Amino acid sequence: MKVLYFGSLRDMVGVSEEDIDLPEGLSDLHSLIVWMRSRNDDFAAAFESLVFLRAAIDQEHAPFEASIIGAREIAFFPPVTGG
Amino acid sequence: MKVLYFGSLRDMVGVSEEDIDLPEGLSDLHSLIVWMRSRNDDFAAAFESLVFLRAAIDQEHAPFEASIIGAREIAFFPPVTGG
Amino acid sequence: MIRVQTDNFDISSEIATLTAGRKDIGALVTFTGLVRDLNDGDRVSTLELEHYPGMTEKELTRIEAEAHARWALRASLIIHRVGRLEPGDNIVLVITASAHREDAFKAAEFLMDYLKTRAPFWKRESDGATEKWVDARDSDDLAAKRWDD
Amino acid sequence: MIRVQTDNFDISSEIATLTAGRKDIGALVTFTGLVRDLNDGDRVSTLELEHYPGMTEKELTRIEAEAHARWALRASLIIHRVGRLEPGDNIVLVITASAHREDAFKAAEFLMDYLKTRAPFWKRESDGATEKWVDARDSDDLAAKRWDD
Repeated sequence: MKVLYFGSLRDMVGVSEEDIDLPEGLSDLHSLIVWMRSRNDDFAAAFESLVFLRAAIDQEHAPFEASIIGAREIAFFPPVTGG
Repeated sequence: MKVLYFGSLRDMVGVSEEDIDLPEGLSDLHSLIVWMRSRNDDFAAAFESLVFLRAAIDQEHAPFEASIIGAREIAFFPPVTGG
Repeated sequence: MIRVQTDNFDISSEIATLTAGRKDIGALVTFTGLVRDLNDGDRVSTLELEHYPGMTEKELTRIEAEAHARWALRASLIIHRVGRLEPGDNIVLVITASAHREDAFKAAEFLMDYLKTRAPFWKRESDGATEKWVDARDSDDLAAKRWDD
Repeated sequence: MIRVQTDNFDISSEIATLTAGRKDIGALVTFTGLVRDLNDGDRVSTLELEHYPGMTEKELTRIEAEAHARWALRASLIIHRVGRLEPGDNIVLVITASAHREDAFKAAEFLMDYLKTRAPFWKRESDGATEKWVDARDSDDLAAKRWDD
Protein backbone atom coordinates (compact mmCIF):
# COMPACT_ATOMS: atom_id res chain seq x y z
CA MET A 1 0.00 0.00 0.00
CA LYS A 2 1.25 3.47 -0.91
CA VAL A 3 1.42 5.84 2.05
CA LEU A 4 2.05 9.59 1.67
CA TYR A 5 2.95 12.25 4.25
CA PHE A 6 2.55 15.99 3.81
CA GLY A 7 3.45 19.26 5.51
CA SER A 8 4.86 19.31 9.02
CA LEU A 9 4.01 15.61 9.41
CA ARG A 10 6.34 14.71 6.54
CA ASP A 11 9.11 16.77 8.14
CA MET A 12 8.62 14.83 11.39
CA VAL A 13 8.67 11.35 9.88
CA GLY A 14 11.40 12.27 7.40
CA VAL A 15 9.80 10.57 4.40
CA SER A 16 7.24 11.78 1.86
CA GLU A 17 6.14 8.51 0.31
CA GLU A 18 6.62 4.80 0.92
CA ASP A 19 5.25 1.40 -0.03
CA ILE A 20 4.23 -0.53 3.02
CA ASP A 21 3.30 -4.17 3.43
CA LEU A 22 0.82 -3.83 6.23
CA PRO A 23 0.90 -6.38 9.02
CA GLU A 24 -2.16 -8.63 9.40
CA GLY A 25 -5.11 -7.34 11.36
CA LEU A 26 -5.00 -3.64 10.45
CA SER A 27 -8.50 -2.90 9.22
CA ASP A 28 -9.11 0.82 9.78
CA LEU A 29 -7.17 4.07 9.87
CA HIS A 30 -7.12 4.05 13.64
CA SER A 31 -5.33 0.69 13.82
CA LEU A 32 -2.90 1.89 11.13
CA ILE A 33 -2.12 4.99 13.21
CA VAL A 34 -1.42 2.82 16.28
CA TRP A 35 0.93 0.71 14.17
CA MET A 36 2.65 3.87 12.81
CA ARG A 37 3.45 4.94 16.37
CA SER A 38 5.29 1.66 16.95
CA ARG A 39 7.67 2.07 14.00
CA ASN A 40 10.24 4.43 15.54
CA ASP A 41 10.56 7.55 17.70
CA ASP A 42 9.90 9.95 14.79
CA PHE A 43 6.70 8.16 13.83
CA ALA A 44 5.70 7.87 17.49
CA ALA A 45 6.02 11.66 17.85
CA ALA A 46 4.33 12.47 14.52
CA PHE A 47 1.32 10.22 15.20
CA GLU A 48 1.10 10.85 18.95
CA SER A 49 -1.82 13.29 18.87
CA LEU A 50 -4.95 12.78 16.80
CA VAL A 51 -6.06 16.38 17.27
CA PHE A 52 -3.88 17.77 14.50
CA LEU A 53 -3.83 14.65 12.34
CA ARG A 54 -5.88 14.28 9.17
CA ALA A 55 -6.08 11.40 6.70
CA ALA A 56 -7.22 10.60 3.18
CA ILE A 57 -7.97 7.22 1.62
CA ASP A 58 -7.57 7.05 -2.16
CA GLN A 59 -7.42 10.87 -2.28
CA GLU A 60 -10.59 11.48 -0.29
CA HIS A 61 -10.83 12.84 3.25
CA ALA A 62 -11.53 9.97 5.64
CA PRO A 63 -12.39 9.72 9.34
CA PHE A 64 -10.17 7.51 11.52
CA GLU A 65 -12.90 4.87 11.72
CA ALA A 66 -12.76 4.39 7.93
CA SER A 67 -11.82 0.95 6.63
CA ILE A 68 -8.46 0.68 4.87
CA ILE A 69 -9.19 -2.70 3.36
CA GLY A 70 -8.70 -2.49 -0.40
CA ALA A 71 -7.24 1.03 -0.21
CA ARG A 72 -4.51 1.75 -2.75
CA GLU A 73 -3.22 5.05 -1.35
CA ILE A 74 -3.39 6.48 2.14
CA ALA A 75 -2.17 9.95 3.11
CA PHE A 76 -1.53 11.55 6.48
CA PHE A 77 -1.19 15.28 6.99
CA PRO A 78 -1.86 18.17 9.37
CA PRO A 79 -4.98 20.38 8.96
CA VAL A 80 -4.85 22.10 5.59
CA THR A 81 -3.82 25.77 5.29
CA GLY A 82 -4.42 26.75 1.66
CA GLY A 83 -6.42 29.63 0.25
CA MET B 1 -35.70 77.14 -5.25
CA LYS B 2 -34.26 74.65 -7.75
CA VAL B 3 -36.40 71.54 -8.17
CA LEU B 4 -35.25 68.44 -10.09
CA TYR B 5 -37.18 65.42 -11.35
CA PHE B 6 -35.66 62.08 -12.36
CA GLY B 7 -36.60 58.81 -13.99
CA SER B 8 -40.24 57.91 -14.65
CA LEU B 9 -41.33 60.89 -12.50
CA ARG B 10 -39.61 63.31 -14.87
CA ASP B 11 -41.34 61.65 -17.83
CA MET B 12 -44.68 62.12 -16.09
CA VAL B 13 -44.23 65.81 -15.22
CA GLY B 14 -42.49 66.54 -18.54
CA VAL B 15 -39.73 68.69 -17.04
CA SER B 16 -36.33 67.80 -15.61
CA GLU B 17 -35.45 70.97 -13.74
CA GLU B 18 -37.16 74.23 -12.81
CA ASP B 19 -36.77 77.25 -10.57
CA ILE B 20 -39.79 77.66 -8.37
CA ASP B 21 -40.87 80.56 -6.16
CA LEU B 22 -42.63 78.63 -3.46
CA PRO B 23 -45.88 79.98 -2.12
CA GLU B 24 -45.92 81.07 1.53
CA GLY B 25 -46.53 78.46 4.18
CA LEU B 26 -44.76 75.46 2.63
CA SER B 27 -42.42 74.28 5.35
CA ASP B 28 -41.77 70.59 4.73
CA LEU B 29 -41.55 68.14 1.84
CA HIS B 30 -45.05 66.90 2.52
CA SER B 31 -46.63 70.32 2.06
CA LEU B 32 -44.54 70.80 -1.08
CA ILE B 33 -45.85 67.51 -2.47
CA VAL B 34 -49.45 68.58 -1.77
CA TRP B 35 -48.76 71.85 -3.61
CA MET B 36 -47.19 69.94 -6.54
CA ARG B 37 -50.41 67.95 -6.96
CA SER B 38 -52.33 71.22 -7.42
CA ARG B 39 -50.19 72.48 -10.29
CA ASN B 40 -51.73 70.51 -13.18
CA ASP B 41 -52.96 67.04 -14.11
CA ASP B 42 -49.49 65.70 -14.91
CA PHE B 43 -48.13 66.79 -11.53
CA ALA B 44 -51.28 65.52 -9.83
CA ALA B 45 -50.70 62.08 -11.35
CA ALA B 46 -46.95 62.04 -10.72
CA PHE B 47 -47.28 63.03 -7.05
CA GLU B 48 -50.48 61.09 -6.34
CA SER B 49 -48.92 58.14 -4.50
CA LEU B 50 -46.25 58.51 -1.86
CA VAL B 51 -45.39 54.81 -1.99
CA PHE B 52 -43.11 55.09 -5.02
CA LEU B 53 -41.98 58.66 -4.40
CA ARG B 54 -38.57 59.54 -2.99
CA ALA B 55 -37.01 62.94 -2.30
CA ALA B 56 -33.67 64.57 -1.64
CA ILE B 57 -32.91 67.95 -0.09
CA ASP B 58 -29.62 69.50 -1.14
CA GLN B 59 -28.54 66.16 -2.62
CA GLU B 60 -29.28 64.08 0.48
CA HIS B 61 -32.09 61.56 0.91
CA ALA B 62 -34.84 63.15 3.01
CA PRO B 63 -38.05 61.86 4.60
CA PHE B 64 -41.28 63.69 3.73
CA GLU B 65 -41.35 65.27 7.20
CA ALA B 66 -38.05 67.05 6.50
CA SER B 67 -38.05 70.84 6.57
CA ILE B 68 -37.48 72.57 3.23
CA ILE B 69 -36.78 75.95 4.79
CA GLY B 70 -33.42 77.21 3.54
CA ALA B 71 -33.08 74.34 1.02
CA ARG B 72 -31.34 75.30 -2.22
CA GLU B 73 -32.13 72.19 -4.27
CA ILE B 74 -34.92 69.66 -3.95
CA ALA B 75 -35.24 66.53 -6.07
CA PHE B 76 -38.10 64.08 -6.55
CA PHE B 77 -37.68 60.63 -8.06
CA PRO B 78 -38.91 57.03 -7.99
CA PRO B 79 -37.05 54.36 -5.97
CA VAL B 80 -33.52 54.00 -7.34
CA THR B 81 -32.57 51.09 -9.60
CA GLY B 82 -28.81 51.32 -10.05
CA GLY B 83 -26.16 48.68 -9.47
CA MET C 1 -12.49 56.01 -4.24
CA ILE C 2 -15.60 56.45 -6.32
CA ARG C 3 -16.16 57.17 -10.00
CA VAL C 4 -19.15 57.73 -12.27
CA GLN C 5 -18.32 57.28 -15.94
CA THR C 6 -19.69 56.34 -19.34
CA ASP C 7 -16.58 54.30 -20.25
CA ASN C 8 -16.10 50.63 -19.49
CA PHE C 9 -13.60 49.56 -16.80
CA ASP C 10 -10.93 46.89 -16.65
CA ILE C 11 -10.94 44.99 -13.36
CA SER C 12 -7.24 43.99 -13.38
CA SER C 13 -6.14 47.59 -14.08
CA GLU C 14 -8.37 48.94 -11.34
CA ILE C 15 -7.01 46.38 -8.85
CA ALA C 16 -3.43 47.18 -9.87
CA THR C 17 -3.96 50.91 -9.32
CA LEU C 18 -5.81 50.39 -6.06
CA THR C 19 -3.29 48.02 -4.49
CA ALA C 20 -0.03 49.32 -6.03
CA GLY C 21 2.93 48.73 -3.71
CA ARG C 22 0.79 47.28 -0.94
CA LYS C 23 1.74 44.04 0.77
CA ASP C 24 -0.73 44.18 3.65
CA ILE C 25 -3.76 42.97 1.68
CA GLY C 26 -4.68 39.32 2.19
CA ALA C 27 -8.16 39.32 0.67
CA LEU C 28 -9.59 41.18 -2.29
CA VAL C 29 -13.20 40.91 -3.44
CA THR C 30 -14.65 42.35 -6.63
CA PHE C 31 -18.29 42.53 -7.58
CA THR C 32 -19.26 43.30 -11.17
CA GLY C 33 -22.85 43.94 -12.18
CA LEU C 34 -23.63 43.33 -15.84
CA VAL C 35 -26.53 43.88 -18.24
CA ARG C 36 -28.45 40.64 -18.90
CA ASP C 37 -30.31 40.00 -22.14
CA LEU C 38 -33.34 38.83 -20.17
CA ASN C 39 -34.68 40.67 -17.10
CA ASP C 40 -37.81 39.37 -15.32
CA GLY C 41 -38.76 37.59 -18.53
CA ASP C 42 -38.37 40.66 -20.77
CA ARG C 43 -35.85 40.71 -23.58
CA VAL C 44 -33.35 43.55 -23.16
CA SER C 45 -31.58 45.03 -26.17
CA THR C 46 -30.38 48.27 -24.57
CA LEU C 47 -30.24 49.70 -21.08
CA GLU C 48 -30.07 53.44 -20.44
CA LEU C 49 -28.65 54.51 -17.09
CA GLU C 50 -29.57 57.94 -15.78
CA HIS C 51 -28.31 59.48 -12.54
CA TYR C 52 -28.45 62.59 -10.38
CA PRO C 53 -25.08 64.30 -10.91
CA GLY C 54 -23.76 65.72 -7.69
CA MET C 55 -25.93 63.64 -5.41
CA THR C 56 -24.59 60.40 -6.93
CA GLU C 57 -21.00 61.23 -6.05
CA LYS C 58 -21.97 62.38 -2.54
CA GLU C 59 -24.06 59.28 -1.90
CA LEU C 60 -21.40 56.86 -3.18
CA THR C 61 -18.77 58.61 -1.05
CA ARG C 62 -21.03 58.36 1.99
CA ILE C 63 -21.73 54.65 1.37
CA GLU C 64 -18.02 53.93 0.95
CA ALA C 65 -17.17 55.78 4.18
CA GLU C 66 -19.85 53.78 6.00
CA ALA C 67 -18.25 50.52 4.80
CA HIS C 68 -14.85 51.67 6.08
CA ALA C 69 -16.42 52.55 9.43
CA ARG C 70 -17.93 49.05 9.73
CA TRP C 71 -15.10 46.83 8.46
CA ALA C 72 -11.30 46.87 8.51
CA LEU C 73 -10.84 47.76 4.86
CA ARG C 74 -7.43 48.64 3.46
CA ALA C 75 -8.72 49.92 0.12
CA SER C 76 -11.95 50.16 -1.82
CA LEU C 77 -13.33 51.37 -5.12
CA ILE C 78 -16.79 51.94 -6.55
CA ILE C 79 -17.26 52.60 -10.27
CA HIS C 80 -20.73 53.06 -11.74
CA ARG C 81 -21.37 53.54 -15.42
CA VAL C 82 -24.08 55.79 -16.89
CA GLY C 83 -25.46 56.18 -20.40
CA ARG C 84 -26.36 53.56 -22.97
CA LEU C 85 -25.38 49.94 -22.34
CA GLU C 86 -26.03 46.58 -24.00
CA PRO C 87 -26.37 42.99 -22.75
CA GLY C 88 -22.99 41.69 -21.59
CA ASP C 89 -21.78 45.21 -20.72
CA ASN C 90 -20.45 46.03 -17.27
CA ILE C 91 -22.62 48.36 -15.16
CA VAL C 92 -20.95 48.59 -11.79
CA LEU C 93 -17.70 47.54 -10.11
CA VAL C 94 -17.08 47.31 -6.38
CA ILE C 95 -13.66 46.35 -5.01
CA THR C 96 -12.89 45.76 -1.34
CA ALA C 97 -9.47 44.84 0.05
CA SER C 98 -8.70 43.76 3.59
CA ALA C 99 -6.33 41.63 5.66
CA HIS C 100 -8.90 38.84 5.99
CA ARG C 101 -11.63 37.56 3.72
CA GLU C 102 -14.60 38.10 6.00
CA ASP C 103 -14.22 41.90 6.02
CA ALA C 104 -13.71 42.06 2.27
CA PHE C 105 -16.77 39.86 1.52
CA LYS C 106 -19.09 41.57 3.98
CA ALA C 107 -18.08 45.08 2.91
CA ALA C 108 -18.59 44.26 -0.79
CA GLU C 109 -22.09 42.87 -0.10
CA PHE C 110 -22.92 45.89 2.04
CA LEU C 111 -21.71 48.33 -0.63
CA MET C 112 -23.83 46.65 -3.28
CA ASP C 113 -26.94 46.49 -1.06
CA TYR C 114 -26.63 50.16 -0.15
CA LEU C 115 -25.77 51.23 -3.66
CA LYS C 116 -28.84 49.37 -5.00
CA THR C 117 -31.20 51.12 -2.57
CA ARG C 118 -29.61 54.55 -2.03
CA ALA C 119 -27.45 55.66 -4.96
CA PRO C 120 -29.53 57.82 -7.33
CA PHE C 121 -29.40 55.79 -10.55
CA TRP C 122 -32.38 54.81 -12.68
CA LYS C 123 -32.47 52.16 -15.40
CA ARG C 124 -34.60 52.28 -18.53
CA GLU C 125 -34.77 49.08 -20.59
CA SER C 126 -35.62 48.76 -24.25
CA ASP C 127 -36.38 45.51 -26.09
CA GLY C 128 -35.76 47.31 -29.38
CA ALA C 129 -39.36 48.43 -29.77
CA THR C 130 -40.66 49.77 -26.46
CA GLU C 131 -38.91 51.42 -23.54
CA LYS C 132 -39.77 51.02 -19.88
CA TRP C 133 -38.33 52.13 -16.58
CA VAL C 134 -37.06 49.27 -14.43
CA ASP C 135 -38.98 48.80 -11.17
CA ALA C 136 -37.13 48.75 -7.87
CA ARG C 137 -37.02 45.30 -6.26
CA ASP C 138 -38.40 44.58 -2.80
CA SER C 139 -35.62 42.00 -2.46
CA ASP C 140 -33.06 44.82 -2.66
CA ASP C 141 -34.78 46.69 0.18
CA LEU C 142 -34.78 43.52 2.26
CA ALA C 143 -31.12 42.90 1.49
CA ALA C 144 -30.22 46.43 2.61
CA LYS C 145 -32.24 46.12 5.83
CA ARG C 146 -30.06 43.28 7.15
CA TRP C 147 -27.29 45.84 7.86
CA ASP C 148 -29.58 47.93 10.13
CA ASP C 149 -28.24 47.00 13.53
CA MET D 1 -13.29 24.86 -13.85
CA ILE D 2 -10.35 24.33 -11.52
CA ARG D 3 -6.61 24.79 -11.99
CA VAL D 4 -3.52 24.27 -9.85
CA GLN D 5 -0.50 26.14 -11.17
CA THR D 6 2.78 27.81 -10.25
CA ASP D 7 2.17 30.79 -12.57
CA ASN D 8 0.36 33.95 -11.61
CA PHE D 9 -3.12 34.66 -13.02
CA ASP D 10 -4.76 37.72 -14.51
CA ILE D 11 -8.28 38.31 -13.24
CA SER D 12 -9.60 40.19 -16.29
CA SER D 13 -8.31 37.50 -18.67
CA GLU D 14 -9.84 34.74 -16.56
CA ILE D 15 -13.19 36.55 -16.47
CA ALA D 16 -13.09 37.13 -20.23
CA THR D 17 -12.45 33.43 -20.91
CA LEU D 18 -15.06 32.28 -18.41
CA THR D 19 -17.85 34.56 -19.62
CA ALA D 20 -17.03 34.79 -23.35
CA GLY D 21 -20.18 35.30 -25.43
CA ARG D 22 -22.49 35.09 -22.43
CA LYS D 23 -25.21 37.67 -21.87
CA ASP D 24 -27.10 35.90 -19.10
CA ILE D 25 -24.73 36.87 -16.27
CA GLY D 26 -25.88 39.74 -14.07
CA ALA D 27 -23.48 39.33 -11.17
CA LEU D 28 -19.86 38.28 -11.05
CA VAL D 29 -17.83 37.97 -7.86
CA THR D 30 -14.09 37.38 -7.63
CA PHE D 31 -12.11 36.57 -4.51
CA THR D 32 -8.34 36.86 -4.59
CA GLY D 33 -6.19 35.68 -1.69
CA LEU D 34 -2.75 37.30 -1.47
CA VAL D 35 0.45 36.85 0.54
CA ARG D 36 0.73 39.47 3.30
CA ASP D 37 4.09 40.69 4.61
CA LEU D 38 2.86 40.26 8.19
CA ASN D 39 0.92 37.20 9.38
CA ASP D 40 -0.14 36.93 13.04
CA GLY D 41 2.61 39.41 13.88
CA ASP D 42 5.37 37.51 12.07
CA ARG D 43 7.22 39.10 9.19
CA VAL D 44 6.88 37.03 6.01
CA SER D 45 9.52 37.19 3.29
CA THR D 46 8.55 34.04 1.39
CA LEU D 47 5.67 31.60 1.42
CA GLU D 48 6.03 28.04 0.11
CA LEU D 49 2.84 26.31 -0.93
CA GLU D 50 2.79 22.51 -1.00
CA HIS D 51 -0.13 20.34 -2.07
CA TYR D 52 -1.23 16.75 -2.61
CA PRO D 53 -1.29 16.31 -6.39
CA GLY D 54 -4.28 14.27 -7.49
CA MET D 55 -6.27 14.77 -4.33
CA THR D 56 -6.13 18.57 -4.75
CA GLU D 57 -7.78 18.48 -8.16
CA LYS D 58 -10.41 15.98 -7.00
CA GLU D 59 -11.22 17.98 -3.89
CA LEU D 60 -11.46 21.33 -5.74
CA THR D 61 -13.70 19.70 -8.35
CA ARG D 62 -15.92 18.30 -5.61
CA ILE D 63 -16.13 21.67 -3.82
CA GLU D 64 -17.01 23.46 -7.06
CA ALA D 65 -19.74 20.89 -7.86
CA GLU D 66 -21.16 21.34 -4.37
CA ALA D 67 -21.39 25.13 -4.93
CA HIS D 68 -23.24 24.56 -8.22
CA ALA D 69 -25.65 22.20 -6.43
CA ARG D 70 -26.40 24.84 -3.79
CA TRP D 71 -26.64 28.03 -5.85
CA ALA D 72 -27.79 29.00 -9.35
CA LEU D 73 -24.32 29.56 -10.78
CA ARG D 74 -23.80 30.15 -14.48
CA ALA D 75 -20.00 29.82 -14.38
CA SER D 76 -17.23 29.40 -11.85
CA LEU D 77 -13.47 29.08 -11.64
CA ILE D 78 -11.02 28.14 -8.93
CA ILE D 79 -7.28 28.71 -9.44
CA HIS D 80 -4.80 27.89 -6.67
CA ARG D 81 -1.09 28.55 -6.98
CA VAL D 82 1.64 26.31 -5.54
CA GLY D 83 5.37 26.81 -5.09
CA ARG D 84 7.33 29.79 -3.81
CA LEU D 85 5.48 33.11 -3.37
CA GLU D 86 6.32 36.52 -1.95
CA PRO D 87 4.32 39.23 -0.15
CA GLY D 88 1.92 40.91 -2.57
CA ASP D 89 1.69 37.76 -4.75
CA ASN D 90 -1.64 36.18 -5.59
CA ILE D 91 -2.34 32.78 -3.99
CA VAL D 92 -5.87 31.86 -4.96
CA LEU D 93 -8.64 33.09 -7.25
CA VAL D 94 -12.30 32.18 -7.04
CA ILE D 95 -14.80 33.49 -9.60
CA THR D 96 -18.55 32.94 -9.41
CA ALA D 97 -21.07 34.21 -11.96
CA SER D 98 -24.83 34.18 -11.63
CA ALA D 99 -27.98 36.02 -12.68
CA HIS D 100 -28.29 37.73 -9.30
CA ARG D 101 -25.76 38.92 -6.78
CA GLU D 102 -26.82 36.87 -3.78
CA ASP D 103 -25.96 33.54 -5.43
CA ALA D 104 -22.61 34.83 -6.69
CA PHE D 105 -21.62 36.24 -3.27
CA LYS D 106 -22.76 33.24 -1.23
CA ALA D 107 -21.14 30.73 -3.59
CA ALA D 108 -17.81 32.61 -3.53
CA GLU D 109 -17.80 32.68 0.28
CA PHE D 110 -18.72 28.99 0.40
CA LEU D 111 -15.97 28.05 -2.05
CA MET D 112 -13.37 29.92 -0.02
CA ASP D 113 -14.55 28.47 3.31
CA TYR D 114 -14.50 24.93 1.94
CA LEU D 115 -11.23 25.42 0.11
CA LYS D 116 -9.61 26.72 3.32
CA THR D 117 -10.69 23.69 5.36
CA ARG D 118 -10.73 20.83 2.82
CA ALA D 119 -8.37 21.42 -0.11
CA PRO D 120 -5.01 19.73 0.59
CA PHE D 121 -2.62 22.70 0.57
CA TRP D 122 -0.07 23.53 3.24
CA LYS D 123 1.76 26.83 3.70
CA ARG D 124 5.28 27.24 5.05
CA GLU D 125 6.39 30.77 5.90
CA SER D 126 9.90 32.11 6.08
CA ASP D 127 10.95 35.45 7.55
CA GLY D 128 14.26 35.14 5.72
CA ALA D 129 15.98 33.32 8.60
CA THR D 130 13.68 30.63 9.96
CA GLU D 131 10.91 28.60 8.35
CA LYS D 132 7.71 27.46 9.96
CA TRP D 133 4.53 25.70 8.89
CA VAL D 134 1.45 27.88 9.12
CA ASP D 135 -1.13 26.68 11.66
CA ALA D 136 -4.72 26.07 10.62
CA ARG D 137 -7.13 28.66 12.02
CA ASP D 138 -10.11 27.75 14.21
CA SER D 139 -11.92 30.70 12.59
CA ASP D 140 -11.72 28.90 9.23
CA ASP D 141 -13.33 25.78 10.70
CA LEU D 142 -16.07 27.91 12.20
CA ALA D 143 -16.61 29.72 8.89
CA ALA D 144 -16.97 26.39 7.07
CA LYS D 145 -19.41 25.01 9.66
CA ARG D 146 -22.00 27.71 8.87
CA TRP D 147 -22.80 25.90 5.59
CA ASP D 148 -23.67 22.63 7.43
CA ASP D 149 -27.41 22.62 7.19
